[in-house]
Amino acid sequence: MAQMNMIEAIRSAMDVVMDKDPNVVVLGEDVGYFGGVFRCTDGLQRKYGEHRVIDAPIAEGGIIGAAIGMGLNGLRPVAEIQFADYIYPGFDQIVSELAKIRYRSCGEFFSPVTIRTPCGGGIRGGQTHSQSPEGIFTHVSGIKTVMPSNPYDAKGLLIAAIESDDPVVFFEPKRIYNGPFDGDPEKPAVPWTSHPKGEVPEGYYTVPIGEAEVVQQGSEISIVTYGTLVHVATAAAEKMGIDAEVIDVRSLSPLDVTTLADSVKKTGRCLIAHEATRFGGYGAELAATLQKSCFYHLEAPIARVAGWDTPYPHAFEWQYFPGLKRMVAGIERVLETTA
Amino acid sequence: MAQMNMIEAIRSAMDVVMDKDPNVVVLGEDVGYFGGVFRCTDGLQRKYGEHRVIDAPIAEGGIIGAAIGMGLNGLRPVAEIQFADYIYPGFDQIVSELAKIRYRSCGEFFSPVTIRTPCGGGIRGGQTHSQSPEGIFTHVSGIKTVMPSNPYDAKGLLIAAIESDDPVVFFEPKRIYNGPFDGDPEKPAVPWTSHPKGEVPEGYYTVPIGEAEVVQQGSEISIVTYGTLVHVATAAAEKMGIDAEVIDVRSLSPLDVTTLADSVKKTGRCLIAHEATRFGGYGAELAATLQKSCFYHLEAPIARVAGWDTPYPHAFEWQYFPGLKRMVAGIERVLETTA
Amino acid sequence: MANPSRLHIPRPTARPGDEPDFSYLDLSPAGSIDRPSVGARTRDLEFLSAGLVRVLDDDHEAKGPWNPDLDPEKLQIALRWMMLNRVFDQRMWQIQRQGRISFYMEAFGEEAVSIAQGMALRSGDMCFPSYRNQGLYLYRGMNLVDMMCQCLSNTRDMCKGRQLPIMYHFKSGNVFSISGNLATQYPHAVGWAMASAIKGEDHIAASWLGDGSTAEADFHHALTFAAVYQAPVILNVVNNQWAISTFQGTAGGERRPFAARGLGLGIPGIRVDGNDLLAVYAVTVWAADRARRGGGPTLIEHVTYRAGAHSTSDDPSKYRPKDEHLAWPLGDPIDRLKEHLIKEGHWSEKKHAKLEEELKAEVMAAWKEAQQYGTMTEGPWLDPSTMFDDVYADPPQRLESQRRRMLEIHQQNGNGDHS
Amino acid sequence: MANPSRLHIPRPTARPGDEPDFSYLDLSPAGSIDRPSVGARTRDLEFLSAGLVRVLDDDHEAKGPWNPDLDPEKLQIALRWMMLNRVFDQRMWQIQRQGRISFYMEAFGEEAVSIAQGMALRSGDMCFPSYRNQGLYLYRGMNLVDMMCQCLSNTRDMCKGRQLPIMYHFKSGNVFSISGNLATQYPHAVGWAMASAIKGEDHIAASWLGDGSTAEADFHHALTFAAVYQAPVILNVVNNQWAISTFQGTAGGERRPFAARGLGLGIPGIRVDGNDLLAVYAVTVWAADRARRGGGPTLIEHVTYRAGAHSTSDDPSKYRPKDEHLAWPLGDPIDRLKEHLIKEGHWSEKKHAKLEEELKAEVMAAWKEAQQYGTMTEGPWLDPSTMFDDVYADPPQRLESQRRRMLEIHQQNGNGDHS
Ligand SMILES: Cc1ncc(C[n+]2csc(CCOP(=O)(O)OP(=O)(O)O)c2C)c(N)n1
Ligand SMILES: Cc1ncc(C[n+]2csc(CCOP(=O)(O)OP(=O)(O)O)c2C)c(N)n1
Ligand SMILES: [Mg+2]
Ligand SMILES: [Mg+2]
Repeated sequence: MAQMNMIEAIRSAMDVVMDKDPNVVVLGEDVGYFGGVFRCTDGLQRKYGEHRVIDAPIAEGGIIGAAIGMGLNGLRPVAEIQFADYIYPGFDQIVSELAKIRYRSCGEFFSPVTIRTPCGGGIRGGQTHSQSPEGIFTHVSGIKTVMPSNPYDAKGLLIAAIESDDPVVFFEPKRIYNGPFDGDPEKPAVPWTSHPKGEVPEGYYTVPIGEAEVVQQGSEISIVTYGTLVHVATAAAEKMGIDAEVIDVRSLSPLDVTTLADSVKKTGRCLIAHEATRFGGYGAELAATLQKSCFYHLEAPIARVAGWDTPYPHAFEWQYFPGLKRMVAGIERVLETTA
Repeated sequence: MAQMNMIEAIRSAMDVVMDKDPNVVVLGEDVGYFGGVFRCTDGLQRKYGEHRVIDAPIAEGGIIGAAIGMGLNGLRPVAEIQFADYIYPGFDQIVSELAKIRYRSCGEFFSPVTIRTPCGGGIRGGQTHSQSPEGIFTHVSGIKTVMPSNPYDAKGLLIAAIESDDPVVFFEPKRIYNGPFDGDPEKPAVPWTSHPKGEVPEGYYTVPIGEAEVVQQGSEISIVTYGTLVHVATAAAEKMGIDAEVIDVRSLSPLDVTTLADSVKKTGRCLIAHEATRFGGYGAELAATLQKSCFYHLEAPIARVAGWDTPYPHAFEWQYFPGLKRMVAGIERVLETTA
Repeated sequence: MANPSRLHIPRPTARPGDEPDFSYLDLSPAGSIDRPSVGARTRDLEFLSAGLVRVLDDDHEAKGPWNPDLDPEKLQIALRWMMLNRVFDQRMWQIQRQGRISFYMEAFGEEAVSIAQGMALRSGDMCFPSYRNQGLYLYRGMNLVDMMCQCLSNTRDMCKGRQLPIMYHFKSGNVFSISGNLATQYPHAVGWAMASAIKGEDHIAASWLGDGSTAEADFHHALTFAAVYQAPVILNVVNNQWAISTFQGTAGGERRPFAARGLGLGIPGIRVDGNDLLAVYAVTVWAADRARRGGGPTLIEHVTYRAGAHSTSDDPSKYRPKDEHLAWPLGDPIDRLKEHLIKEGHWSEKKHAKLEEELKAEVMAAWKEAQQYGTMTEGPWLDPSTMFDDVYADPPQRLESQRRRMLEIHQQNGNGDHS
Repeated sequence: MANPSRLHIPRPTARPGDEPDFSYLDLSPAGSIDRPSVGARTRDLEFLSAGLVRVLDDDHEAKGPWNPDLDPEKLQIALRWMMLNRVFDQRMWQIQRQGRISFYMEAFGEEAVSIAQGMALRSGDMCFPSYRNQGLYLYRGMNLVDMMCQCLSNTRDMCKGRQLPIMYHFKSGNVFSISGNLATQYPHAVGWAMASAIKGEDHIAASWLGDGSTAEADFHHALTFAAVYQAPVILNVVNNQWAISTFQGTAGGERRPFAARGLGLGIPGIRVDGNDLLAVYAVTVWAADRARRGGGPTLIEHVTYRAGAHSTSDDPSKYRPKDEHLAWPLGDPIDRLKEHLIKEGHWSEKKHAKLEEELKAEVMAAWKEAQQYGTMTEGPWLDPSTMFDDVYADPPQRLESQRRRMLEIHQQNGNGDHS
C-alpha cells in the first residue's frame, strides 16, 4: 500500500474515478492548468485533458449552477470551491436546486454533483480562510454532508461521494492536509506517514457514506467529533490517561446514530467537539439526538467544545481553535459531573 | 388601543420609525407603488416618497448588498425579501458582509440593516413559498434572528430591530399574518381581533430583542417554541387539559436562556417545537442548551416536534406541518416518560 | 423643504387611471432587419440587438429576410398549439377561481414564444423553461390530463403532490422541471450545453426567464459561462414588460434593450417581436443553427406583453391601466397568425371558431378525466407517505422513522383529517 | 479515439517556457481617443469602451484631449506616492518572507490605479477598494506605521488582530474595510452612492475589483442597481490579465473588453491604460464629474499587468512565463511617469534615486516603530479577550461567558502558550 497525505489521497480518488468513468469531470477556480491552490487536482488536467478538468470563472454560484446542468446531462461533476468560506455565493444553487431537483421531479431528474471544499482554521488564514460552515448544510434535506479526518477515509469517502447519485458536500479540513494535528501548533509538524490512516491503497475502494467510525474504544466517556478535532480528542485522552471512546462521525448527514448512541449508552458520558462556531452548530444536533436516545444512560449532561461564537480571528486562532486545553477541560467537566 | 393584524402591525412599525427618523428607508421587490405582495408596505411610498420606499430589481443579493452600502452611508435600510425561500441568493452578503463588517473594522464601520421576510407554510405555497430557514441564520455570528408570533410583538420587535445598530433577520410567519392559527386548517379562520395580542398601540413602543416570553404559566411541561407553533402549543395544552408552560422564544439569537432554563427546571419536562425541518434545525440548539443547563432537573428526555426532513410538500402540508396532533403526541411522549 | 433626492427612480409610462402609453418602445417595421449568416463575426451581429426582427406586418403579410417560409400546414399546427395553450390556461384559471386548484399562472399573450421555439428546436435539444412556458410542455407532447393532474396534486400527479401547480417536468420530452426560484435554470442550461459539447454531441440547450429575472445572479453566471466556453445554448429573455408590479425599467430596461445584455461578453443578442410566431421561429432556427455549428450562445429578447395577471394571486389593476394590454402595439400572437393564414387563404373565421370549440372540448374532456384521479377536496388521494420518497436516492434512516411516525399520527383518522 | 469535445477552452497566449505574447491586446496610440463632454448621450460614449485612453506616449510625452495638464508639482507628488506604495510593498513582502507576518499582497505594476484615482476623487467621496488598493489608503493619509501594525496583528493593529494582513479600514479617510470575499464591496459602493443621492449630497462612491472577480454575482448586482437608479458611482475593473493562475479570458475577456460589460445596461465604459497615471487621472475626473452632475455610473477598465505574484502564497512561474511582466507593452507606471517628468525637465535620475532612498528610510523607520507594538513572535501582544468585542453592538450574553471561559483556559500559561 502507498503512503499518502490527504491531498494525495483526494487527488488519487479523483484520478481513480476519472479513469474508471469518462463522465466524471472536475471544475473549479485554478483547478486546471495549475492544479488547485492546495494542489488537489495537480496533474489531472494533463492526464484527462482540458475538457474534463476545467478552469472556471470566479463565480461559485456559476460553478455549482453549471455543474448541476452538466450532471443533468449525464456527467458526474466534481466542483471545487477554493475555500469553504467562499461557498455562500453558491448557496442558493445548492439549497434551492441541487438538493431539490430529485424530489420535485420525483426522481426523473437528478444531478450527482460532488462539491469539494477545504474548511477549518489553524493555517493563519483569518476569518475568510478558516470557516467550518458544515452546520448550515446538514440542515438542508436532499444533500449529504461529509468530512473525513484522514487520508484513507478521504479517498474512500470521496470515491463514494462521486459515485453517489445524491449530491454531496465534501469538507476537507485543510489543517490536516499534510499531517495529523493534535492541537498544539508549537510541536513540530507530523506527517501522515506516521499515522496508520496514511496508508492508502492506490486503486479503487470506497468508505461508505453514513457510517461513523469508533477511532478508539473506551469506557469512561464518548468523545463524538469529526475532522481535525478527532486528532485533538485522541491526544487529549492520551494526555489525560483516560479510557475514552473517540468517535469520528465522518458522515454528518446521514448520521450514524446507532454507533454514537451505543457508545454513549455504554460510557454514560459524552463530549461533542467541533471547530465550527458553537451556537446553532452541528454539535447541537448531535447533543439533541444523543440526549434523547441515551437519556437513561447519561451520568452527566452532554457538553460541547467548539469554536467561539465569533468570526475566526487571525491573531488569536489558537485561542479560538478548540485545542488540547479546551478539549481536556471539556473532558474534565464531563467526567467530574456526577449524576 | 387599535386592533391590528400582523400585516398592519408590521406596516405600522415601519410607519412609526420612518416618521421619526428620515434615515429609515424601505426597499424590496414590489414594496413601492404596489405595497408588497403581502401588503406590508402598502401606503408607505405614497406617504414617504419614492426615494424612501424603493421598488428594487429582482435580485435578493443586490437588495441586501445595496442595503448594506446605504447603511454604511448613514441610512437605516429595511429590506424586504418577498419569501424567506428566496433569501439564499442574498446569503453571501448576509453572512460574509452584513454579519462581519463591524467585527472586521473594530466598530468603525457597521450597517444597521433589517431584513424582513415572510416564512413558514400552511398557505398551500408548496416548497418554494413555505420554508423556515431561521436555523441557518442563528448559526451566524454577528446577526440577530427574530420571529414574532403576534401583532403586538411584531410591531415592537420590528421597531427594536430597525433601531438596533446590529443587523437583524426578521422572520414573519405568514400563516398568522391575518389571525392566530391553532394548527387545524378545517376550523374557520380566526382574526387577530379575537386575541389579546391583536391590541396594538398606534404609536411608538419597542419589545426588546433578546427576551423570551412566558405565554402561559404551567407546571407539568415546558413547551419551548416560536412563530406559528406558539398557537398550536397553547391549543394542544388546552385540548389535553394539562398545565403546560408555553414559552415563545421570539428572539432566537440572542437567546434568553434564563427564561427557558428556569421554566424547564421548574417543570422538569421539555418539548421543543418548530415548523422548520428537524435535522440540524434551531430546535437542536435549544435542546442542546437546555439538556446542559437543566440536566439534574429533567425527568424525561427533551423531545422535538418539527417539520419532517423533506421539502415542504404542496399537497401534504398538513401532514408536514407540526399541527395539533403532532404537538399532542409530542407532549404525551414527554409526559409519559418517567425518569 | 423640497425633497433633495437625486436618485433616479424608473417609472412606467402609465399607472392605473392613466392612458396606456407604449411610446417608449422602439419598433422596426416588419422585414426591415437584415438576416446575417450564422457564421458572421459577433461584432457584425450587434445591430440585431437594437432593432426588432419582425416578419408579420400590420397587414398580416410575411416579409423580409427572416421570413421562414413555413408551409401553411405547419402554421396551422402552430396556431393550433397556441390556441390550445390559451384554452388550457383559460380553463385552469377558471378552475383555480372555483377553488379547485390552489394556484395558476397563464401565458396569455405570450404563447408564440413557447410554440415557435418548441417548433424551431429539435427534440433532442434540452429545454430549461420558466413557469410561463407551459406551451413547451404541450408542444413536446405532454398529455393534457397529466398537466391537469399535476395542478390537482392528485393520484396521477407526476410530482406526487410535492409541487405547486404548473411546476411540471418532462424527462422524455426533454423539458426540465420548473423551479419556483427565478433564474436558477439559466446556468443549468449552460452546464447542460457544456456537457453536450464535452461529449461531442450536437444537442443544444435553451432556457427562458423574464425581464425581471435578468437582475438575478444566475443570469450573469449563465452568460459568463456561456461566453467563456462558447456553450451551444440559446438564452431567452421574455420581456413581457412587467415583473409582478414592477415594469421592465426596474430591471434595467430603460436605456438599452435586454437583447444587448450579453454584448459586453461577446454574446450576440437578437431582439424579436415576441408576438410574431414567424419571427420567433426564424430567429430561433438561426440561433440554434449557429450554436450547433460551434458558434456559441445567442441571447434572444422576446418583446411581448403579459396580457393577464402575474398569477391567480395577483390583481394587475392595482398597478397598471386596466386595459393596457389592448393598447399593446404588437397585438396578440394568436390573432396575428390567424389573420396571416386567412389572408393567405389557408384559414377562415369559421375554421378558427370550430377549432376553438374542438380545443375547448378536448380540454374539457381532459379535465373530466383528470378529476377522476382526485381533486383537492375529493378522493382518491395520493398516499402522503410518498412525501418521504425521492429526497435522496439512498435515503438516511431518519426519513424512514419519520415516515412511520407520520403514518402513526395521520392515519388514525384517514386522509381527510388535517389537524 | 480523438477527443470529440467541442467545448471552447480559453487559453493564455503563453505558459511557462513559452515566449510572452501580448499580441492579443488592442492598443490605441496615445492621444488618439476623443474626449466627449460629460453631458454626451450614453450611446455616443460607446467608443470609449473599445479604444484605449492613453496620454503618455512611447516618448514619454503627454498627448491629446485627455491630457489633464497637471502641474509638475502634482505629478511629483503622484510619483512619490506610487514609489511609496512600491517601496512599502517590497518591504512588507520581504518581511513576510522572513516569517514575520503571515501573508502579504502587493500592487506591483498597478500603483497608478490607486494613486491616480485617489488624486482624482474628492476626500468626501467614498472608496470601496479591493486588496490591491493599498495605494488608496496611503494616498488618503493612512499612517505607514498603522498599516504595518495591521499586518503584524499587534497591539496597535486597527483590526485588533482579527484580520489577515492588508485588510485595512480607514473610516476617517473614507476608505472602506477590505473583505477577503471577492466583489462583495461592489454593491456596497452602489448602495452608498444611492444613499448619497437620496440625501441630495454630491459625494460619489468608487469601487475596485479584478478581471477575475467580474464573474461574481455582486458585479452584476452592482451594475444593475447602478444603472437602474443612475447611482453616482465609478466602478473600476482592474484588468491585470491574471486571476491567480487563470488569465483574463477565463473571466470572459476574450471577445470584448471588460469596459464593455455595462453597455447592455446603458452604463458607459472607458478602457484606459492603467499604467499611465495621467490617463487614469483624466478618465476618473471625467467619470466623477459626470456622476456628480447626475449622469450616473461609469465603468472604467484599467488595462494593466500583475507584475508580481498573486500573493505571498503564490508562485506564478508555475503558470506563466517567468519574465512575462518585462514584455508587458504598457511598461511600468512609475518608470513612465518618471521619464515623463525628466523629459519635461521637472525631475532627474538623481532626484529619483534620492527620493527612493528617502522613502526606503521612511518605510524602514516605520517598520522599526511598528515592531515596538509587537510582532507575531514577540510581545507585547494584544489582549485575546478583545476577540469577543464588536461581534455585535449589543452583544448576547453567551459571548461574555465565552470570553470568561477563554480567559480561564488560556491565561493559565500566558499568551505565548498555544495548546
Ligand atoms: C429568487 C426569487 N425571488 C423572487 C421571487 C418572487 N417572484 C415570482 S415571479 C416574480 C416576478 C418575475 O418577473 P419576470 O422575471 O419578468 O417574469 P414574468 O412573471 O413577467 O414572466 C417574482 C418577483 C421568486 N419566485 N424567486
Ligand atoms: C468569493 C471568493 N472566491 C474565491 C476567492 C479566492 N481568490 C482570492 S483572489 C482570487 C483571484 C482574483 O483575481 P482578480 O479578480 O483578477 O484580482 P487580482 O488578484 O488579479 O487583483 C481568488 C480566486 C475569494 N477570495 N473570494
Ligand atoms: Mg416579466
Ligand atoms: Mg486580475
